Amino acid sequence: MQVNEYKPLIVAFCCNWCSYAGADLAGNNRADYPAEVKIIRVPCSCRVNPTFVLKAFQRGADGVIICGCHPGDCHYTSGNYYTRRRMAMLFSMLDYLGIERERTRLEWVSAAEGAKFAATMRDFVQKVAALGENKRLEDLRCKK
Amino acid sequence: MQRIGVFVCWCGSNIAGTVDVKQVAKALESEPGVVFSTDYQYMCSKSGQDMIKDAVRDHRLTGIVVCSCSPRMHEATFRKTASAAGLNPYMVEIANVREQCSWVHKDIIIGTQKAIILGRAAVAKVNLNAPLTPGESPVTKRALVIGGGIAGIQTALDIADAGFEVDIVEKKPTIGGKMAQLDKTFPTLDCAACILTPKMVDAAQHEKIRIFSYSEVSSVGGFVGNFTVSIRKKARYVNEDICTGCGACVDKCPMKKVPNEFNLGMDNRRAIYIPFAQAVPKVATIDPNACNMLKNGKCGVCAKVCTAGAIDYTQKDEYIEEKYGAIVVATGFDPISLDKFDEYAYNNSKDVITSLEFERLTNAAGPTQGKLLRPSDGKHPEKIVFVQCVGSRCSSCSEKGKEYCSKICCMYTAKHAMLTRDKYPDTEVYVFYIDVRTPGKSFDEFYRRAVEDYGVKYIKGSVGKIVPEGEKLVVQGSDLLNNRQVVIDADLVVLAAAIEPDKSARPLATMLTASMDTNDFFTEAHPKLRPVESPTAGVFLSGACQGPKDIPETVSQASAAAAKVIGLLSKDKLVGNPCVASSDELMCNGCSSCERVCPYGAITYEDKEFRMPDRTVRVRRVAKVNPAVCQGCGCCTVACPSGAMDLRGFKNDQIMAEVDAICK
Amino acid sequence: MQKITEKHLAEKAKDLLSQGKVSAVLGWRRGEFDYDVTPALFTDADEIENGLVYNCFCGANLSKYLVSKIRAVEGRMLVFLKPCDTYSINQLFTEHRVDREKVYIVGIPCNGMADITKIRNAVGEGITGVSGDECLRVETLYSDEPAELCLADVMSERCVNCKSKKHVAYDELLGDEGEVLDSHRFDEVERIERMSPDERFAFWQRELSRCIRCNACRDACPACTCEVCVFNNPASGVESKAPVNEFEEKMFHIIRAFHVAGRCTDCGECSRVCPQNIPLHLLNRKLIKDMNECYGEYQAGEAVGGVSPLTDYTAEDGEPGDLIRRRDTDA
Amino acid sequence: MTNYEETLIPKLGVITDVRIDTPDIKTFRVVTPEGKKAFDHKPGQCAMLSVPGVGEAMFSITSSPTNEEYMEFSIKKCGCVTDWLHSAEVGQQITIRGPYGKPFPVDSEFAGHNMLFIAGGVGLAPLRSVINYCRHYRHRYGKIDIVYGSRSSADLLDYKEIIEEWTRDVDVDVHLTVDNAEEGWSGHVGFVPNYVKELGFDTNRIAVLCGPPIMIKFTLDGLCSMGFEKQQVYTTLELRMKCGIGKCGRCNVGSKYVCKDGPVFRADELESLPDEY
Amino acid sequence: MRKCLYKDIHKIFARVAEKMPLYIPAKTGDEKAEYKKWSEGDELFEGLNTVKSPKDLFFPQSEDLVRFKTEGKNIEITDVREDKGPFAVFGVRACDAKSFEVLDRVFLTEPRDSYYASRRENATVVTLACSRPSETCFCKTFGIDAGEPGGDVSAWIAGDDIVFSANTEKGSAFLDIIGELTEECSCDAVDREKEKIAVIMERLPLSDLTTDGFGGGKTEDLFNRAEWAELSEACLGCGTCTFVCPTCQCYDIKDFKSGNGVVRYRCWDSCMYSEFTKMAHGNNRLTQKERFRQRFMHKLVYYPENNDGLYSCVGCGRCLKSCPVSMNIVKVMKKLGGKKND
Repeated sequence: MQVNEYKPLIVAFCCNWCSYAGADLAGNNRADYPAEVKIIRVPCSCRVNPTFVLKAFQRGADGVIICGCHPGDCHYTSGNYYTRRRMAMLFSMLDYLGIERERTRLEWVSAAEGAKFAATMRDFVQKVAALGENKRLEDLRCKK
Repeated sequence: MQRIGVFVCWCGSNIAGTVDVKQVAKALESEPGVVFSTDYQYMCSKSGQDMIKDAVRDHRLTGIVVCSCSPRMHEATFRKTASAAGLNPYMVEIANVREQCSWVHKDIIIGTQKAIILGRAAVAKVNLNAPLTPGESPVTKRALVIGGGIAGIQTALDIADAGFEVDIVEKKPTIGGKMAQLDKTFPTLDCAACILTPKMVDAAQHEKIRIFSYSEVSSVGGFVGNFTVSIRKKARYVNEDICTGCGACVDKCPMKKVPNEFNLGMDNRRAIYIPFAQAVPKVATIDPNACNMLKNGKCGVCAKVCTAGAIDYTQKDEYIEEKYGAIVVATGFDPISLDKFDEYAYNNSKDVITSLEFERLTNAAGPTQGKLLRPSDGKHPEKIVFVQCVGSRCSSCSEKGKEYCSKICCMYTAKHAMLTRDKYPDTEVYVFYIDVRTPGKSFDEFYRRAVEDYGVKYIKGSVGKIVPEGEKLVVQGSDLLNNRQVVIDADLVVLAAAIEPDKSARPLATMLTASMDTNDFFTEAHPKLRPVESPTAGVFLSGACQGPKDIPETVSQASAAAAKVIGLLSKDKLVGNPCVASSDELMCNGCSSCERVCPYGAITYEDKEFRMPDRTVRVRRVAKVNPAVCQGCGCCTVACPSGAMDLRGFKNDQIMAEVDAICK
Repeated sequence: MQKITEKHLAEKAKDLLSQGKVSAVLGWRRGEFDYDVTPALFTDADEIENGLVYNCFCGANLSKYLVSKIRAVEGRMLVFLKPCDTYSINQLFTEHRVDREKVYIVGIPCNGMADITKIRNAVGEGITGVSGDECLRVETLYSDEPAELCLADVMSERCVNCKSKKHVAYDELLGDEGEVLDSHRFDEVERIERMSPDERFAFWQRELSRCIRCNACRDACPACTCEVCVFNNPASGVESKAPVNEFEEKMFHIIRAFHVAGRCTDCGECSRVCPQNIPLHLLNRKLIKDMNECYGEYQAGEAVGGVSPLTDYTAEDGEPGDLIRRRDTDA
Repeated sequence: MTNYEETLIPKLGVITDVRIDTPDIKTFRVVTPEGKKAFDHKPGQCAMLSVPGVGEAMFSITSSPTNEEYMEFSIKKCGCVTDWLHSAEVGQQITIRGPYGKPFPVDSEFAGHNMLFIAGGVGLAPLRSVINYCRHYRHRYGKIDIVYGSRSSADLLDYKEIIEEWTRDVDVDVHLTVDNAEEGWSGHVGFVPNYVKELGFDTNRIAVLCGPPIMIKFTLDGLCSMGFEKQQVYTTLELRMKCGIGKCGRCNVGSKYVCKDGPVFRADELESLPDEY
Repeated sequence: MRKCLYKDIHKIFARVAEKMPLYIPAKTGDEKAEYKKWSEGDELFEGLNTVKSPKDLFFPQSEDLVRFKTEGKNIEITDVREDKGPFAVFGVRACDAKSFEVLDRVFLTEPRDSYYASRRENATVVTLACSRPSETCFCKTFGIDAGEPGGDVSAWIAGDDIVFSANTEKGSAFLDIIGELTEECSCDAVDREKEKIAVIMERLPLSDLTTDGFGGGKTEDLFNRAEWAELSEACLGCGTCTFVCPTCQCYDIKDFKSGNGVVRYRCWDSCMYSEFTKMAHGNNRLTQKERFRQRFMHKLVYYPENNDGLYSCVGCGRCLKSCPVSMNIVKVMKKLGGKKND
């Protein structure tokens, strides 16, 4: 990576059972991923309200990623299926409003996929960094 | 406003190595609500915990933030600490600065910065935490064991011996599972039937055990301590209570050409059958796909010969609903299908068999009464080639097999080879192997005996192709140690097929809301510390459904699962998870969105009277959450348009406060 | 086909009132000018005779009023509903917001509603009279001759792309049963989808920056019947009163679109009432279109008990990325 | 423009003392960071206290203007700002602006008269300022009677000051009451309006009422039946206020703005307002 | 008086904009208009008036009042006021010009609102007479003459010309700025235009609307009238009327936590909103009827009572055009006006 590359702020919502555990496993395996990623633990990806995503952007996040159990593996049976529909609609709506689609992502990461977690985060950070600062969904009051 | 204490753990050098813990503690000191902040080498140690307790007392703390390892590791520990200090345990939040910070970031400046942010988020959350009190629910003191193999039997026996009622649900007409099909067991070579069948009988006769054979679980509701399970007793067209297992019907059944699944199709059974002599329950079962009477109403011989009058062609599937406090999954394994392995000619030649088929061929109760005869022509094979790792340890890109090691193949192949040489010393026996894995008590000695005492020829290398040529099977392989190609004209080839979870496991997992790994093995709650529990409370794992296992391992895990179940059932009340959804009825529209998405049916509605500020009374439909049923996923909170539904412990404002703190 | 006029409505209303079948009538009241019609509750025949009006300015969807007004009325309330309004009422029944038993729905035909802004644009200020139905005669202060306008030319956008002339809920119908139409209501959404992200951003920036946060869209929306709106609730974290900046403008409209997603019947009230003519329905339609494409056709309010795609799922649903990518390949 | 004073921009205040008065009322002492009083005020006036990020709220200044050192606010816990203040500790900075509202006419209408103060619960807070003012300039007023009641003795505000100072004053009669009988309470038991009637004051005095709306209503009725004219009775109103200067429109009732024209109203003034308070 | 060709108006704009920011009613999409800072290419709206009134220029929909930073127990207060300097607004109609007086009486009475005051002092208001009032206009009811629009500079479009006349010192300074683009002229054309306007004013459908029955002291007559129920029954409780109204000035003060501090800002509020008067313990206006009544009572009774009979309505007609359910002050005045309490 280049030295002067933009350091984006990434908020990652991870479900407690799979993705948060996956992130833990990434740690256990000492897998390297950018420190720009800050994880918020939620019981299930379906706990993530579209409002949280918007709030994160308002507060200055440059990218928001939501991670949950693979479809079919939800600890609560079906939560991630709802997440998938909700986020599909939200992301599409943001895209419709002309907000860069690379700033939002939904990924399925199981508790066993520490490597995938790290790789996903590396990729996401890189893509968001390439976009630079979030200008289209920012609240100037929250800028320093 | 809270009075928050922040405790930054060094975790030895695990955290302190890449995070400046002093700086983190210092930085968090000025966060809103924080009145105390410190660091320590091992917060989870007794002295670390004492430090927290002292601080709670000295600084009148109302909330605690521990910057340490993953909450999945020590959240419970610190909640207990808080509890011991007189704080509500849910006033504790963990900032994961080890797994998600110090272990993944190398630079101390970056790591420290991130640790501060994570700590800040935890502080922001604790500021909005409210004391939570878990609800209590009674425990139904009865367990369900799904699967009647050795794992299920052992678990059931242990639970029953502790004095709790146990039901075993077995989909086959008899319990016994795979072990019942085996001949001898490694490494002691005692006969499988001799050690298994007494246990089967024990189970059948145990006053606390009920066996639902030829039955399947059709639905599971409820939650730990209070499961409601619907069991489908498949129609066997024989009244179990009356049938004496005399076998007269079997003898007279004219439908003789039904492949016998117990012998893996190597011989035939009748349309009415008892799987094997020691079957439990020893009652006949009519195969509806084979029986003429059931298919087209012509025959009825069995009914005529049954003196007990047990035959009932009108029998229907029966659904039984039972309540359980705990459920043990013991669904076991199956060898994989070898359809995709054309190179081994399994589907082209009858003399290419699987190891399980080999077990039946050498079993005295098998199709050949224990004589080792070629399935194709019934001749004694003179040259036998065993091929290991068929479908095991495949590369991840291979679509045919499994990535994992099936664990038991090395040992049973050694057993087969040894037994063959023992019984038929003139038979040449070759084993193709990648590695021979023998980590078990007396395992390696066993393998060496096969090589050294019995002259089994082990060839390190894989088999590229097996070509049937006339009566022979030309096995083309490589000998890696001697670096040459080998061609063996074999009479019989035995494939050590990989094992995989039983096909019924996946739908069952869905019913149980228990998670599975990518190979459909059930996931344990913790790979090391909670290996016999599923992450779903009240669901336990026994045997090969969790991963490949041999018999001794299976039995020990079965007993371990039983111990966990006994522990659970011996409680009178269960303390629930207080992090459940709750609806603010003043804001609830009663629109039913939440109810629709709740996977547990935890939400119901009631008409409630509201006294309006203008003194009128208005009746409105509002949602109510059953906290004992709610598992706390939070799906309803997003479905709710008005925001009336919120999730305790993960409230909207808490999550948003975390977002704010992270983005600050 | 019999032409249904306000006389028929008045007759029906008086009839049902006198029979005691209903105790109040929800309709539209004549205003100061021909075009400023106000929703109103009538309880006696004289009021109906003098006040009840039905013309091409009766755009207001009366179903929302039932949520609050019905409480004040003993017995059943008659409500006149145009075809698109019946979808809204069905959705309210589905969500238990209105008790079916307390409503007596009289379905009335609709030829499309006129948009006074379009008329004003055509004839200028000073409109003193508008009459006619298919062809409108518009009298103004500044012209001696009344202007003649074709209703089709000044019809509100939602009516130009009318999705249905069919009443999906009624106790009684005045006039004939209509049909669901093959509308082009998604054309505009598609046009925006085809724009580049920069163009889309500029488009919405231009539109939404005019928002004055008067909340008319919310308060007129028949799907927005929350006991406490999140924007009024300090605990929701999104409470706000003013379009303080570009972010707040977007936030409000995105969240609102989401809250009604799967519940919005596309009645178009939001755009009708917007004093700034922001095409808010294009946000809702986008969601409807996406849901239709991804999860199968669904029309909220088509029947009582319909299941919103967002409270449903299948294991085979596509991933969010697929949806956006697919549109790129389409475009 | 910055050379204008702007009342909406608050001053800094520091909480220098927190006194727990009752289970849900605390009294806060506030000074500027320099240790002075933030501004001068008159009895009955209010100040806007705020906690940035939490909100701003109007409170009556309970200390007397005669106190030159600090201001005090007795605050009942109800709502965001008050919840926050109740958890605040000594040394906490807050913001303060004021004084707002019309004070009690202590130097005009009240001067030379006998005074009857009637308070219920936290309603003593606004009256404390004027009571202490009257006590300070004792010679300017006639006889002073104070009727004060609360749910229980634990809910009596400023109990220590009442007992140790007010009751010891010559020519000040304090009549305390609690709603329900309780152990250890030897004083009067009963509701304030009834107690006022029982005490049977003559009408040669000015009455000042403060308390919950229901108490005010019944006490006012009681006073009228005792022969008091509405012009003799003063009370204070509590409404939602934001700006404190009669501009934001929130506390507008009739042609009055409670924050600017009130919160002190004479009963006859109140009567002329539409019934919306 | 000075004039120039109306078609050259953009030259005037360009000239003024060189000296100070200039706001004009500019066309937005959909034939609507809003006050906008003029820049090259922006065209003057040819229609009557903007959706939102120009009060925005003095009392913006939202503005920051003060900022705070907190650390530990300490608070830092930052005054964020800044003097943006003089500006001009062109094209203000007579009604809106009058509305400034209504607002002034609120914001400039002690304690004066420095945010508003500064903008008022900095502004040069150039009004424009209404050649073609709308059917919704009723400024005459409140004694406003659309032909005599007031402000610092009055302007008329007379024939092909636009004619300017300064009313104040600031106005004269404005005319100096555009001096060389204009020429001195007599008031004949303007007088003719005024006559024309006067004729039209008489013909307006609402020209007979009166304030009889309203004004200070009428609270008792009007407050408990039964008609309020019917008048308010369709009211959705949105804030459209309030936000388009040139004289509505209710506001809310809110704190926004930005993550790196607190911004205290004020924004328009509406007495039509259910939570406007909501307190921790209740609400003194529980129903929409009460809120609806408050708005009109304030405009027609309470405000004039406190302000020498000046009504807080200028008859601009915006609420007539914008209300989603066509409920408005005219309907209220017609229903309740001139009648006694029964």
